[in-house]
Amino acid sequence: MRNVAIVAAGITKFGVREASWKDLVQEAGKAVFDDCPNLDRKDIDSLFVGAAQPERWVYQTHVAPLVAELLGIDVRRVIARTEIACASGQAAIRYAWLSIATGLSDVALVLGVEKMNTKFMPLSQTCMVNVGNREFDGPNGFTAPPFFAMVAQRHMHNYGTTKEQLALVRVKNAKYGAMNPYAQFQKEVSVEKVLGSRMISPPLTLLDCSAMTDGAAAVILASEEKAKELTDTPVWILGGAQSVLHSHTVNQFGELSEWLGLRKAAKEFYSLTGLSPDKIDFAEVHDCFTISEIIEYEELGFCKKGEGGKFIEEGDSYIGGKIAVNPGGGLLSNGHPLGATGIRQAWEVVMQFRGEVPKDRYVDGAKVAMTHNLSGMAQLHHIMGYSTEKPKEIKFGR
Amino acid sequence: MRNVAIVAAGITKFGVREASWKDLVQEAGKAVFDDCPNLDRKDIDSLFVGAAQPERWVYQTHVAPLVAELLGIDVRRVIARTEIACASGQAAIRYAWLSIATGLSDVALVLGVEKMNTKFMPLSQTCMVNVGNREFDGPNGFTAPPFFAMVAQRHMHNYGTTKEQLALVRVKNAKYGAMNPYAQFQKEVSVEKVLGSRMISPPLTLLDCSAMTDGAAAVILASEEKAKELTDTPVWILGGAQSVLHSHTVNQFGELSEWLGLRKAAKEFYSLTGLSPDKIDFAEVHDCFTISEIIEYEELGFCKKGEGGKFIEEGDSYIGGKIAVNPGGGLLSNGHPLGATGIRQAWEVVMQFRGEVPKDRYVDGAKVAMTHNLSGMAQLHHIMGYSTEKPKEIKFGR
Amino acid sequence: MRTIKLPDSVELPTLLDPFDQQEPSGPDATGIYDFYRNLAEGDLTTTKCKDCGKLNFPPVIVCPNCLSDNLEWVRIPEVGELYAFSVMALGVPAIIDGYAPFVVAIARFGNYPDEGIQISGIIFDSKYEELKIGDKVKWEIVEIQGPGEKKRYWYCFRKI
Amino acid sequence: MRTIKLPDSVELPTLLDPFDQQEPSGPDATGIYDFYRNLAEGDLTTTKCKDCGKLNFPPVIVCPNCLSDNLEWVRIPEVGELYAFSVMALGVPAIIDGYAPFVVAIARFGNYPDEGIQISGIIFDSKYEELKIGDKVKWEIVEIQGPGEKKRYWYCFRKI
Ligand SMILES: [Zn+2]
Ligand SMILES: [Zn+2]
Repeated sequence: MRNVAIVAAGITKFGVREASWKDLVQEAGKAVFDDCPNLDRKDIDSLFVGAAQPERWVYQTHVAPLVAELLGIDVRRVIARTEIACASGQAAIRYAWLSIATGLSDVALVLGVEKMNTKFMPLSQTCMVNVGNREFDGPNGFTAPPFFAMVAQRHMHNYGTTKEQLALVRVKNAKYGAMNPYAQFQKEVSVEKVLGSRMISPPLTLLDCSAMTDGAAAVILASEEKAKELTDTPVWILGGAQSVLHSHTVNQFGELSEWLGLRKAAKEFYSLTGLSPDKIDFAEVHDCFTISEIIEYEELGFCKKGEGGKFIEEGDSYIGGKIAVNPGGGLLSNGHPLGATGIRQAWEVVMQFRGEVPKDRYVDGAKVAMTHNLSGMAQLHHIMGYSTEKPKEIKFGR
Repeated sequence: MRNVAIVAAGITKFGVREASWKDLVQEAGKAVFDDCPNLDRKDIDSLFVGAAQPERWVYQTHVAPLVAELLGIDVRRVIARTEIACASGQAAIRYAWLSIATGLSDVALVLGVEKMNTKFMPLSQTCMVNVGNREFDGPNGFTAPPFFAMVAQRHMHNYGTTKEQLALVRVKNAKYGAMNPYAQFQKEVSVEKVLGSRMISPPLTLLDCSAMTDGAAAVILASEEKAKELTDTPVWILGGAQSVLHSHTVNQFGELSEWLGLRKAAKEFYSLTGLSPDKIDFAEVHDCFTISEIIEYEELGFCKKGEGGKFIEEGDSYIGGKIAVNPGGGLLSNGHPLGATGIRQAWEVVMQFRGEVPKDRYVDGAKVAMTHNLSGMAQLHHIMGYSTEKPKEIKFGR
Repeated sequence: MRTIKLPDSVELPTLLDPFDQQEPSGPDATGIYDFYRNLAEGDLTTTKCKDCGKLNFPPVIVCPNCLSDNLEWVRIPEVGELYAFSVMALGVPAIIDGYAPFVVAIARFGNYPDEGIQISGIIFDSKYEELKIGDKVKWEIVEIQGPGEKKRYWYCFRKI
Repeated sequence: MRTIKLPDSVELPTLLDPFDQQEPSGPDATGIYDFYRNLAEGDLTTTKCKDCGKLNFPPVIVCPNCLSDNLEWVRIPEVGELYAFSVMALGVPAIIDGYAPFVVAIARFGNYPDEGIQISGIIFDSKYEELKIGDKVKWEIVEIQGPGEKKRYWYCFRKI
């Protein structure tokens, strides 16, 4: 199997953008190609698009060839769009990795994009009802905010986690986001500000939640041979695991504060890559809500189960703490354009490894990173690993 | 790289079904598991779903975990839904193949499904406008029937192809479809019947067109080691190529009668697999319209360019002719539930190789097959190859 | 019985309507139509596998545990326990947006997970502040009026 | 000028409206708003790359040929040639379904492909039987009225 590296990364400003879906694609495409001056676009043989719901948000499907046309790419090996809701971007990277690892593709563009803001926000928000089971949980208004609010309620109930601890996650991520010029929100906030912001779904306030965001991000992946021609700073893919807990509907969730799917995904990830939390310099994790990051500390093994609140309280997830979590500002600061988020995380890894981020959010000397996405109501968890050093051998299976 | 085989296949009846999207998933799931009695469902580690537009047709997204829940599958490696419009099913098979080839997955379920019929057919048909560029070609009513009608017009203009020749494609596929109990249309038709049926988009009549169809199909893929445990009649994947002609919008199509993307895809496919048309026992190709199959004869190299009409006229694409094309009845007889079609073709390959089809549509002793899908307005072409014999080595790249 | 009135002016419901079409036959038919028929008759029910005994929710046509299609309809116990709850204010399907904000909850009925289920539901008649984990709730039927003369049925929770 | 009237009763247009929102600013803004502004002023235009000279259609904000964003708006020649045509009867976007059946065509303007474009368009004023490949056609502007007071613009073809 061939080693695969990210050789270039590009991103648009995230936010409520005065830009169409196509504008975002073109911006991210230009950014990633500008990041890869040695590349002849003719060498791109494959295109992997991450997109969640263009069918509803922008009334467009069959989006992969549209991206190809907009960016002048002449695909001759693999092309498709990947959807797994909030993790669509990471899943697209995974497929590009597999395709290059086998030799089917040599150089691939992976582009994630979502346009979620329109003048009709109630309608755009309606489009989130169908991420869960729209026939059974949809009519009950079961979208992410009330669901993650219940997760928070159960975690507080079972482990004594406090609203202040939740707020501290936002405080940390806002601090780093304030140094990220591409983030939707670039302002530091205090615990008081988080607690005092508008109540969305109690106990979660507005600042406990990530936003509806427009944005796109892109990376170029290449085989080892091609990577050498294209960059001096390849970011090697270490592989990844992925897990679903046999759940889509509320009935299958069991106890909301236990994310057994993530626990299993982490175990598979560590087993396949030989990594453990102490060998990881930083993690970009899916903080769609503050409570998510707290549970992720626990299930990813950064701390004991139930001690996620304490972990942030003691500053252990800051840069310089036990493990730097979301030095890019996370979804809370960047916003969460579904198809782009997983690729934005990969972009952050590339920038960190190159040292091309502001000093105060730079994880000095970072060489190993993990990225995590959940999708939907945490029904699924997805993890990947990256390193500055080329892995000797990648373990794909048992 | 590991060899990969299809070890089981299952299908629902295709048609205007009195069944919901979820019903179709459960039917196809039960069928494929019933076809694989040696399988412990716990061994399925990955799930690949092919689906084009559940967001619009059934108001549901994040469909992969829903399929997992409905079928009691506990994914621990790879899961996502693949969309590339009409070729979503084949693209899902491709990803499963890559994942098993690398060793990331061992046993994978690939399920394709589409529910296109509702009581509000104008609305369901509206959902096809966004397969092309909905902003520029959509407002001009540019869906498949008028587009393929123009393709036919140009082919007739350039090569003298006749309406009767188009009709003969339907006659052949209806003959085989009449022997396929899962097909939407199971009735033989005459040339006169085709020519006299309701005009849809001239020169194409109703019987020149495939239908809006509900249906699902599923296959189980396994590594060589696992395949041996699960079946005595594995269907080996020979690999495939895929090509896009830098086109999404009408402006990039060039001359409509030349499908350069398919010509290139075929060249890549033959080069990667070492096959040529004379080594292929039968082909399941994407006859979304009669004209499509005629152009496919040409671009796949079954006959010279421009002689596709003659090819069917002389019976060369019948079983017993130069190459059997669509012995399963094609999309014209089976109907075309977008996400399921590519997997229905794989199901047909399995049934043919096992000899589990009626005698008069059986390609006696078939050992090698190719499947082809186009997507959208023929913007993309996708090909895969299958064999009863395990390939010594699969060429993934150059 | 609580009533939700959908606007008549939405002419094209399937793209916007969060409720299933709930038809026994035709292209919108659902294999679990009995669930809706039972709702119309006042019962919240689900399927139980006669082969392996597994209780499923949502109801299914094939048992995900053993793949049997030998299923029976069973009534969900009327009284359950509030497991978790919050408030839904944003992102409500646009055509029922006028009913927000409301309490969204998860309640457990029967002996979850082995012989019971955990389901979501709206609580219209209590405020968030009036509820606590462990409260007894019962399900009750909701009539969905419209579009036009159409009548459909759903359920919600009420604190008792 | 031909007029298409959209129904006012569709309250939620973005899911059903095949026409772009065509806004110069705000969350529905499009980087190619000048295309729509030019339509409103009577001109069918597209972008041409000032760096590599490539003419694109649809218009873009980044040249797919050389990635330059140094683009200019150019007018599409008013008269072109009918390249292919058929009839659209089924699958018309539901809110303009009342206008079907109509002729759908592809016409070439300028010297395609190097210095011209090939675009789709509706022909309202000729029947299928009255047309043949090679006919001269011109583009003309269409006003899209509604929903509400909203006015937008599009184009169609006419045989000359
Ligand atoms: Zn059972
Ligand atoms: Zn240029």
